[in-house]
Amino acid sequence: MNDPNDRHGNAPLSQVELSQVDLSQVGLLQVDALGCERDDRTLFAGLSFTAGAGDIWQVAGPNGAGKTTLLRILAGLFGFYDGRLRWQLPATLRESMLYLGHRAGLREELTPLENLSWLSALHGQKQDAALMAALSAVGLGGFEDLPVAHLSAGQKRRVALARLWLPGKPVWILDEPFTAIDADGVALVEAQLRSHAAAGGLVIYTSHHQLAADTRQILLGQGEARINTAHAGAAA
Amino acid sequence: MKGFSATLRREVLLAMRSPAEVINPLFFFVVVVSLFPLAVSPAPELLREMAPGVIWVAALLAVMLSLDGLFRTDEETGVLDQLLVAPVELYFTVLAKILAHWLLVGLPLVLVAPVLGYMLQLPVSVLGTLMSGLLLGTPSLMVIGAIGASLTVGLRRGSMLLALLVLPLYIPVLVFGAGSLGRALEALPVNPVLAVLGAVLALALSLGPFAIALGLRISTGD
Amino acid sequence: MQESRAVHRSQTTGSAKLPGHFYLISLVALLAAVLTWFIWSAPVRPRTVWLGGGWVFGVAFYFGALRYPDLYWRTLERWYHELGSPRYFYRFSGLWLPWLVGIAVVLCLTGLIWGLAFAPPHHEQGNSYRIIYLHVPASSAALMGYMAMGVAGLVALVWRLKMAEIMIKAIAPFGAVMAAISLISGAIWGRPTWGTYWIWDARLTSMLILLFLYLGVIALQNAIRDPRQAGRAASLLSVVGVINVVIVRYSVDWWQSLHQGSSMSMFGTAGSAIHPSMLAPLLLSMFGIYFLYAVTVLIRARTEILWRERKSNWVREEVS
Amino acid sequence: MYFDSFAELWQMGVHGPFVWSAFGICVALILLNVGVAVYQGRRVRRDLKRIIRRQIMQEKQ
Repeated sequence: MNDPNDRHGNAPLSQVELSQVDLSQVGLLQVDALGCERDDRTLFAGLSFTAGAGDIWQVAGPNGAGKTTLLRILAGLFGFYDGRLRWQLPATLRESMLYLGHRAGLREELTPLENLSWLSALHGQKQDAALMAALSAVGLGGFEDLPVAHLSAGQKRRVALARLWLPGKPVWILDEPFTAIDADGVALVEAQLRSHAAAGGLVIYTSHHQLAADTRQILLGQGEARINTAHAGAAA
Repeated sequence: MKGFSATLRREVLLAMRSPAEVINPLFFFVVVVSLFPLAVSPAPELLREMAPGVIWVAALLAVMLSLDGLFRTDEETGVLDQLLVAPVELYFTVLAKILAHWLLVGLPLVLVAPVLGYMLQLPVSVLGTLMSGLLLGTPSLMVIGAIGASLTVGLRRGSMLLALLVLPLYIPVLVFGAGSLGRALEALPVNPVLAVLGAVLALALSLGPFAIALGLRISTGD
Repeated sequence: MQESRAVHRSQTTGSAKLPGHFYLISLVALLAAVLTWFIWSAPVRPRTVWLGGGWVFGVAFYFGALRYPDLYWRTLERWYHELGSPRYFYRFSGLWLPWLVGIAVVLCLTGLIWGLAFAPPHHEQGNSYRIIYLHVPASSAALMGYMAMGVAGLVALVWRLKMAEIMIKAIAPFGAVMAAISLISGAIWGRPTWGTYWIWDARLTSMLILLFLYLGVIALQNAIRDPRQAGRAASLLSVVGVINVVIVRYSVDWWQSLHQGSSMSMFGTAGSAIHPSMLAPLLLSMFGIYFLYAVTVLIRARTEILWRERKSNWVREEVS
Repeated sequence: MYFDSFAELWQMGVHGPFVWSAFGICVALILLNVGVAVYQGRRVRRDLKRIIRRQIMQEKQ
């Protein structure tokens, strides 16, 4: 009925290849005085920031501070907020975005390959070879035809994260990508986030784990939102 | 139409991995229908008179109970969020899910119904009407029930609420479905009634997925 | 955000404001005119009442819109912006409420006392027909209430108007009570007429289903914790329900004809004329019940507005 | 009045019990509903007053 992309003020620049647009000149995401209340409690208010290509943003804060809600608002999944939100992307938000929720988004009865191939069919990225490569990149080569129910929590998270190795999505919105995975996995994912940002993508993630010094931070808590870009650009 | 066939294939695959969800509604249908002769009377005349209502109410309940899980597991595992952020029309993915569910749950009900009708002493001449009525009616029941399922997907103990919301909406399908069989028993023409069932189905299939998609978005907080 | 925009718009169009009770008085005058016309005319059929009333309203509105397009447009805009904003709705409904209560009480008392004590008995049913002075207004109010919920639901879904969601929440309880009253009075009327309190008559059955639909909306609203989400879910259910109500009425009528149930209606044999001396009190009590409905809807909507907007400054000032 | 006396109005031939019980139950239901709506409104106002007073106290501290 009403396309959520319109409501979020998403104005496609034009239908051109991502690589042809100098995204570093454009604020991919502009957030203006964003506020959200839930269950009679102000989660955050007056949040304003501009995120551009090549940025990595970490949303941090104590449990219940509204990190997941913020990501759901940004992804167009949660509509009860005040303020303004504007995506400027070469295509629609849903075409450009990879969203990984804090629940993995996998059906236990299906194998990793079946889960991922359905998701990539929805997103129009349909190559089984690429899926196999992605699975082996997260260290799950050989697990692709075992039902997800048989995998450990960390392995399940890795299956979901394998989508980071599929091309074509400039914007990544990741809810707690580092939970349940081991130190090797953290390092692996961290490297992938960095290389995505270096290639001109935008990463917004929630975690208690801060990537090294160059991350921009949104700190939520006690109904407030603070922006911390003190370390940003240190690596640039 | 993007995503339609992939979703359809995946739903069938899911059902094959957990066959209980497909078999249980069918089992429920058979058990409920066979309770009635035990509860009321085995007298053939009485059974024949009751049969249209009994079969249709049992089919309706079987469909409704099977719908509670249509979106619930997806919601709990986060698959629903993935469906909502995917760059495909939710209308078609929802339609694919319902079509798959009907093929796996609704169609077996239609196929087994003549046997139950025969056991309830229906004459063989009306079994065709029974089947075509159910063939037109059960997809409507699926779509209407899925609207309720989409609105109750995030709620604890939503299955009772689902019944309260959906059963009043089922009344037209029930009236025309059981009515068509009743008319067939009296050797009256049934095609007009089946045409009305078909009209309800057309309405449900064309507008229903919009309502379901909107319901899913509302339930996830948009 | 929406609040401040509405304030701004109303200020720019405010120059042509008519006093708030102007609309109310003209509405009442129009109703009175319709009523008088029907009382003075020859015996009429119930259907003629509706068609005639609709024509009067339609023609008045059409010529009014031709003659004063500016006034009509501004009025519409005003309604959208001011009644769409909870704060203004609260203020205006507060001004209207005493008038509405007065009109409702006067119309209800006149209609019911007239119907009970002064109208002649029915030639077939005797005095038991006097129950229609409650039953018919309640039935039509229940049906109209559900239709209004459907319209409000559509508005809430398409334009995300907060007031429309609040209206659905306010309409549902009284609508359910109206459906229940229709059922109870119908059942009691049935005892002397059919010899039993309950019969699966087409009208009673449709009303029972309507009651279920109302209860479903109320149950859904109560089950969802977040009021905004509950409002949107109830909006969707009302819209689906309205489409369904139409099919339900059709299907129940057909079902009735299939089983050849009682064709006796409260107006006597279906389609027969109703004498003006019986019709006048009926119309009075019908409009009385409508106004009573409006009163309870406004009271409930005002309560809901206060609760939903409890963080805003104007509610703080209003309450303390 | 159509009836000759209040006793006749009360009895309405044989239909008195039906008509009057229907009116009694239904009018009671309507009044109950209106009463509940008014009561809820008063309670919300009272609660809000308390909440706001508490907030003002907190702001002063």
